[in-house]
Amino acid sequence: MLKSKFRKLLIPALAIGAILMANPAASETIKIGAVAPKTGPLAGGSTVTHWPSIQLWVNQVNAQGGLKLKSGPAKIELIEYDDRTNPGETIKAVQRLATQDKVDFIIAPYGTGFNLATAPIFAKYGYPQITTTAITDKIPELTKRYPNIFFTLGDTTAFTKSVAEILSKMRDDGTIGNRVAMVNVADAFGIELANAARPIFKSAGFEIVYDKSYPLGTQDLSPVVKGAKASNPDAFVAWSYPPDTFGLTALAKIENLNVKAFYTAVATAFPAYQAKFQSAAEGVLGAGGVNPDTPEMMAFIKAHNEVTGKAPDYWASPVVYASLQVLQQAIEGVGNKDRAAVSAFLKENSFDTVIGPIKFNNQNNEAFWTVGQWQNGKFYGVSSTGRPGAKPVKAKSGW
Amino acid sequence: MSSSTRKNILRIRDAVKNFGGLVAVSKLSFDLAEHEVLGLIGPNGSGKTTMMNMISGVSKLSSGRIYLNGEDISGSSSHLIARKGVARTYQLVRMLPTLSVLENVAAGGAFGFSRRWGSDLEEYSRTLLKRVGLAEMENTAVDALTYIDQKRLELARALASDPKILLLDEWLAGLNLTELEIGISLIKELRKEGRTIIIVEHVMDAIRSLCDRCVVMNSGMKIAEGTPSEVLADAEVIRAYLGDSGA
Amino acid sequence: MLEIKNLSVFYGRHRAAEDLSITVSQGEIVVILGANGAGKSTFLRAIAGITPYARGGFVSIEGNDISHLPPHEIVEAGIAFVPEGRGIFSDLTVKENLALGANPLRARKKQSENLKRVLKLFPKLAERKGQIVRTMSGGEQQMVAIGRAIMSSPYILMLDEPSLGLSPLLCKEVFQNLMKVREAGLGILLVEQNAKQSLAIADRAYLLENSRIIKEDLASILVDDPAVQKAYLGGNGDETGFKEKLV
Amino acid sequence: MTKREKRSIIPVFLIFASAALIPLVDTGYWLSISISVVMYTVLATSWTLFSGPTHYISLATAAFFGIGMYTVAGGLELLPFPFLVFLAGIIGAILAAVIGLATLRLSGVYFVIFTLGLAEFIRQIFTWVQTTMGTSSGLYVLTDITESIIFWELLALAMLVFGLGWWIGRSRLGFALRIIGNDEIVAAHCGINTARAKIVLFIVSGSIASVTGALLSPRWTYVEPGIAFSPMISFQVVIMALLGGTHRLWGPLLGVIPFTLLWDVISTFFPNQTTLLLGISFLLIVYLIPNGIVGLVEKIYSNWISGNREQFN
Amino acid sequence: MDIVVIGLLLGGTYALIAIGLQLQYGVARIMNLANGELLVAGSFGAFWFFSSAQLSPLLSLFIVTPLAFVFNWLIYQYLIRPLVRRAKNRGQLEVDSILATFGLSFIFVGLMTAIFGGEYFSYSYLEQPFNLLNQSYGLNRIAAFLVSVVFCVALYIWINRTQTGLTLRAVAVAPESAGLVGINVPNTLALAFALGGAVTAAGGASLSMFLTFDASVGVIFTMKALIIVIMGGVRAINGVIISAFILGFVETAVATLIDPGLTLAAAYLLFIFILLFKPQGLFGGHAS
Repeated sequence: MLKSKFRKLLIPALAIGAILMANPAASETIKIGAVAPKTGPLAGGSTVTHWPSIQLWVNQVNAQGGLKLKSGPAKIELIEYDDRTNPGETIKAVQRLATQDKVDFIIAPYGTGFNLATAPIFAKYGYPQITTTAITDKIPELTKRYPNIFFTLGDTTAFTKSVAEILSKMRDDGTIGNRVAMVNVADAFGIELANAARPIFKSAGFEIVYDKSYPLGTQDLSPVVKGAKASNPDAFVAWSYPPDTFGLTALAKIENLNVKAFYTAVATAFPAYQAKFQSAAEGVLGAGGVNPDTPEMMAFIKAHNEVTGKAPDYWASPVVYASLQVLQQAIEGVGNKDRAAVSAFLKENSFDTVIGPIKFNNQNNEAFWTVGQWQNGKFYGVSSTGRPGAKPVKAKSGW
Repeated sequence: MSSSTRKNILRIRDAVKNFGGLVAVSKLSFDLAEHEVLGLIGPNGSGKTTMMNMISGVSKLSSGRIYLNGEDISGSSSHLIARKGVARTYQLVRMLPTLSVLENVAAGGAFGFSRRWGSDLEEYSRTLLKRVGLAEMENTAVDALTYIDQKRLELARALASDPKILLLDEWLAGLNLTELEIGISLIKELRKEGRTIIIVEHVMDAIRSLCDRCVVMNSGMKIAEGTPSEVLADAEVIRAYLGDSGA
Repeated sequence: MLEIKNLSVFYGRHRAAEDLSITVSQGEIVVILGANGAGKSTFLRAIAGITPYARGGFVSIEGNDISHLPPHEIVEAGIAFVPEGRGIFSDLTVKENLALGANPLRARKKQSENLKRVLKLFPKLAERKGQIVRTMSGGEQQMVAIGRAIMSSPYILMLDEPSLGLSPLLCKEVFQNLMKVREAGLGILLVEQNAKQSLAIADRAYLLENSRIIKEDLASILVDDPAVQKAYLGGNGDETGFKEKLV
Repeated sequence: MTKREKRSIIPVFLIFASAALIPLVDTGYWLSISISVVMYTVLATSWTLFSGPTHYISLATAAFFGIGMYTVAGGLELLPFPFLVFLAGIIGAILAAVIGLATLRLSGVYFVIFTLGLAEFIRQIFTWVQTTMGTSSGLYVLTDITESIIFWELLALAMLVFGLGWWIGRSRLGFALRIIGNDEIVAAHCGINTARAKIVLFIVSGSIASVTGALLSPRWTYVEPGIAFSPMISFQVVIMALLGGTHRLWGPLLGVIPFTLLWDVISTFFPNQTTLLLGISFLLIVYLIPNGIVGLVEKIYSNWISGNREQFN
Repeated sequence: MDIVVIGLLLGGTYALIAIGLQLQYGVARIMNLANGELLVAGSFGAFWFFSSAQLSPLLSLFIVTPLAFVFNWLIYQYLIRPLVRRAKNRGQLEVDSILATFGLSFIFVGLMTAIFGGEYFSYSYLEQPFNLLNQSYGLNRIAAFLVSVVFCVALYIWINRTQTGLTLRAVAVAPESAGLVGINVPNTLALAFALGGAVTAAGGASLSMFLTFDASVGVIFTMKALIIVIMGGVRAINGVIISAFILGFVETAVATLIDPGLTLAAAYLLFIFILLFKPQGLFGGHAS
C-alpha cells in the first residue's frame, strides 16, 4: 500500500525535478547566511554600513547570473536573521544557519563582541569568517585559535597610531601645537582606543590636556565639550560612537571649539554626518576613510545609491562590500562550495576590491584606511597603513 | 479572684506614641495579670488600636517601656514578640486568601510561640477549627467564608501558637446580634480555659460579660481603670465615651 | 422617589441579591436590616452602579430609568452613595473633597448653596477646610463623607453601615446628623447592623435574609416585632441586658 | 513525601535524563536552542522562587547574571573555572544579601524600579572601572568548554533549582513565604521573621543567576558590560516567568519553552519583522492567556476533571 | 554658574521625558514600558516634518502633540481598557500592563524600523550658540527647555487649580470613590493616559532638535523616565518635575567636577539613596 502510494508521488516529483534541472537559470544556488542587528542598540550602525552592502552585493551577483562556479553560475540565496543586538540570538542564528539551513557560507556578524562570540561556531563547522566590523588588539591570538577567521578592518593600535601621525604632521607643518584634548565613550572600542592612544600620543610628544570618558547613552555632552574647551587644546580627539559623534560635533559647533584638528571616530564617515552638518563638516577628521575618486569607488557609490536608495558611508560600507568581493573571488577561484578550500584560497591569494587589493597576512589584512577627512563634501582617506592615494590633511578652519 | 495576687505577665509603663505632631498614646501605664481578661475601651481615636499595635510590635513606642514576663520588648519586632507568646486579631479581618482554611490556621502554629510542624501541626489545626466551629470548612476557599466564619478563622489562627497573651482588636465589630452571641460565647470559653486576653471593644455588653477589669482611654490617656461596672459608672467615662444620655 | 424593582445580583452561580424591590421617597429614612452576608452591601452597590446586576432589574429615580448605568451617571441622576469605608479621598483636603462632591453637572450650579448647607450641618468642617482627610478622626471622616455626598445635590442619599467602627458617642452623632439631612428634604437609604439606633431614626425598614426581603414595614412597628427582636435586637432569655444596653 | 510526589518523581527524572541526551543527538542548532531554554528556565525558575510567593518583581537579574560572567572573565587567568563558578555564586549571594537588606522598606513598583536602577548602577560602575583601570572594554573568555558541556552544566543547575524549589516548597521557609505573599503583617504576627525569609530567598535566587552567568561566560567568548548587564535579560526573565505562571514551581518552564520556540520561529521566518511580530504575538498571548500558561493548563485540567465527574454522575 | 545653567537645561530635558509617564502611571496606573518608544515616535514625527516640509519642530509640535493624544487615546480604549476591566486587583493590572506595554514597545520599534529604517537620525535646527552670562549654549537646547517649562507650568496649574485637574487627582488617589462623585472614571483614565502620551511625544519632538536617535533607542528613555518618576513619588507631578531637575544638576555637577564617566552611575546612586531614605520617593504620599 504504502509503497505504491510512494511511487505515485515519486514519479511526478522526479518529473518536476527534471524540468528544474533542465532550466539553466535555476541550475544551482548557493546559500549564504547573514546575521546582524536590525533592531536593538547596534541597529543604528548596522543598517547604515552592514545590511545595505550585503543587499547590493547579492543584487549585483545575481544580476550577473550568480557566482561563477565550475559547474556553472550559481545564484545566491540569502538567508538573513535579526539578532536584535543580543549575543545569545547571534549564536543561535549562526548555529541555525550552519546546521539547519545548511548554508554554504556565512557573512560575519556585526560588532566585535558578536564576531568573537560566534567565532567558535564558524571554526567548528569550518566556515570562513571574514570580519568587517571587529576591531581588536588580540588578532594574533585569535587567528591562532580560529584558523578560518580573517580581519579586514585593522587593529586599535594602528588606528591610534595613524591619528598620532596625522597630528604630528599637522604640528610639524605648524598648524597645531601639542595640546590634545581626548574623550572617549565608555563602551566597546572607545575604551580600547583611548587606552591605546595615551602612550602613543605621549611618545609622539603630545600633551594630553583633557582626558575623560563618558557613558554610552549620556543625554548631555556639554560638560565634556566645555571641559575640553576649557583645557585650551590645539586638537580634539573623540573615540566616539554614532549618537555621540553627532552630539559632540553639534556642541563643538555651538561652543565654538575652534581647533585646527577635530577628530571624532565612528559615524563621522556616515552620509548623515555630512547631511546634518553640511559645510561645518568640512575639515572634520574621523575614523576610516576611502579614496572616493577611484573608478571602483565611484561605481560602488553610484550602485549603492541605485540599489539601496541611500548613500554608503565612507568607511565600513566599502569594507563590508570589499569583504564580500573577497569571498566571491575566493569561491569563484576555488570553483565550488568547498569551504576548506575557500579558506585556504583566502590565505594564499590577493583580491581586488573596491578599496584596493586585499591580501591576508596571517589572516589579517594589514593595509587599511585609518583616518579620513571631510573635504569638499567627500570623506577622503588621509592616512592608511599602506593604501595609496591618501589626500593631504587640511587644517580645520572654524565651523 | 483578685488580680493583684497573680503574676503580672504584661506591664506597660509610660507608653507614648507620636505620629508627627499628633499624640496618639500619652504616658499610658497598666498591667495585665496571668489568666486575666482586660478590656481596653474608649472613644474612637482614643489610641486603643495604637496601644495594641505597640504591644504586638507593629508600631514602635516613641518612649516608655513594655515588659513581657519581665523582659523588655519595647523595641522588638513583631515576629519576636509573636514568638514570645503574643498573638492577635485585627480590626478589619485579615485573611490569607490564597491559603486554604486549614492552612490559614496552620500559619499561626508553625512559627509562633509553641511551634508545630508536619502532621502534628495539621492535627492541631483541625482541633482548633473544630473548636471555633469550622470543622466542615477545612478545604473551603477563604473568600467563600461568611464574615463571622472569617472572624472564627482569625481567632483559630491566633490560638494556633498557644499564645500567652491574646489581643482581640474589635473582634466583635460588625457582627449582628445572633452572631454576637456566638462570638461572645467563644471568648467566654477561652476565658474559662484561663487564657490571658486584652479586648478592645465597643460592644459594652461584651465588655461587661467578659472582662475582669477595664482600662478606659480618652485622647491617648488613661481616664479610668477598674471592674467593668466600676468604670462604666464613672462620671468622666460616661461623659467622654457614652454621652450624657448614654448606656 | 427612588424605585427599585426585581433587582438580582449573581456572583457566578451564587445569588447575592434576589428579586429585591424597594422604594424610598424624599424626606424619609429607610433602613435595610440584615445579617452579615445577607446581601445588603451588594444591593446598595448595585443601585450605585458599581456591582452589575441581572437584566430584568429596574432602578429609577424621579421617574427616570437609570438601570444599568455606570456609577458617574447614577450620581448625575441624583443618588449619592457613601460606601462602607466612606469612599472619600483621604489624600486630599476637606475642601477638595467637598469640591469633588460638587462635580456632577447638576450640582455645579448649586455648589455654593450646598456648601453652606454642609458647613451649617457640620460646622467643624469649616474649621478644618485645609486639612488632609487622612489625618482626621473616624467621626470627622464620616462627616466629610456625608458632606461630600450632599454636595452632589442628591435626591437620595445611600449609606452603607455609617456606624461601623465608631464609638457609641460618635455613632449617635452620625444618626443625629442623618436626621438633620432628612429635614433638609433628602431621602435616605441606610444599611445597618445597628438595628436599635437605625430603627429609632428610620421611617420604614426592610428585613433582608439570605439575599431576599422577608419583611417590610414601618420602623415603629418592626421595633416591636418579636422576630426582629430575636434576630436583630438580641434574644430574650438569658441575655436580658442586651436590648436596652446596646447603645 | 506525599504519594503524588512519589508518583511524579519518575517522570521528572525521565525528563531530565532525556534532556541530558540532547547533546548526543545534535550539537548544532537544537543544542543552541536547548541552551537558551535551560538558561532561561534556570533564571526564570530561580526568579520565581523569590518573586512567586512574595510578589516582589525584581529586575536585578541582569546584575547577578553579569557579575557571574565577569567573575569568570576576570579570574580565568588566575583561578580554575569550577572554582570561579563557585565564587560567582558566593559573590551573587553577597550582593543579594546587600540588596535585600537595603530594599526591606520598599514595596510594589518602588522595589521594581529600585532593582532596575541598581542593576544599571552596577553596570555603570563596571564600565567605569574598566575604563579607568582596564585596558580594553571587554574581557576575553577563551576556554575549551564546548556547548555540550555548558548545556550539561546548566541542566545540572536546573535540577538543583527544581530540587531546591521543591524542598523549599515543603519546608517551613516555603510556607512562611506563602504567608508573606498573602499578608506581611499577619506573617509577622504569626512569628515569621519576614525580612529574613525574603532575604534568604533573594540570596538563593541571586546566587543562582550569578552561577548561570558564570557558566555561560565561555559561550559568549567576549564579555562587555553592555552585553553582560543588558536589562533585556532581566525583562525577558520576568516576562517568561509571568507568562508561564509564578504560583507553581514548573510554571516558568511552561513560559520558557513555548516562548523560546515561538521567538525562534518568528526570527527564522520573518527576519525583517522579527521585533514587530514578537510584539504582536506577545500582545496576543497577554490577551488570550490571561492567567499565564499554568492558569490555562489548570483550567483545562479542572474542566476535564469536572467533565469526567459529570459523566459518572 | 555654568553647572547651574547646564543642569537646568538637562533637567528640562528630563522633565519632558518623565512627565508623560507620571500621568500614565501616577494617574492612569499603567506602567507604560512603551513610553520611550512613544518619545522616539515624537522625534520621528518632528524629523519627518522638518526634512519633508522644512517645518520647524517648534511648529510641528502643534501637529505631533494632538496626533499623539488621539493615538494614545485609541491605545487606551482598545488595548489597555480590556486589561483594566478584567483585572481583579491592582497587582493583576500592574502585571498585565507591564506585559502588554512591553509587547507594545516591541511593536513600536518594529513599526518605526519598518517605516523609517534602523539608522541614526539627526538634523540641524537652531544649532547656534546662544550667549548667556558669557557662556554659550545651544539655542536648540534653550528652545527645548522653554517648551519643557511651558509644559510643566501648564500641567501644574491645570492639575492643581482646575476642576478637571482635581478630578484627575481624585481618580489618581481613589478611583473607586471617584465614580461616586460623578466622575466618569474610565474616560478620566483614558484622558490621563492620552495626555501622558501626548506630552511624551511632544517631549520627543522637542528633544529631536539636539539628540541623535534611532528606532531602537526608546528603552533608554523609558528607563530614565521610570527612575525619575519613582524618585519623585508617583503621585505628584511637582515631585517628578523636581526630581528631573535634581537629576539634571547632579549629572552635570558630577560630569563637570568629577568625571563624565560617572555621570550615569551618579544618577543611579542618587536614585538608590533617595529610595533608601524615602521609600515612597521624594513626594510620595502614603501607599493606599
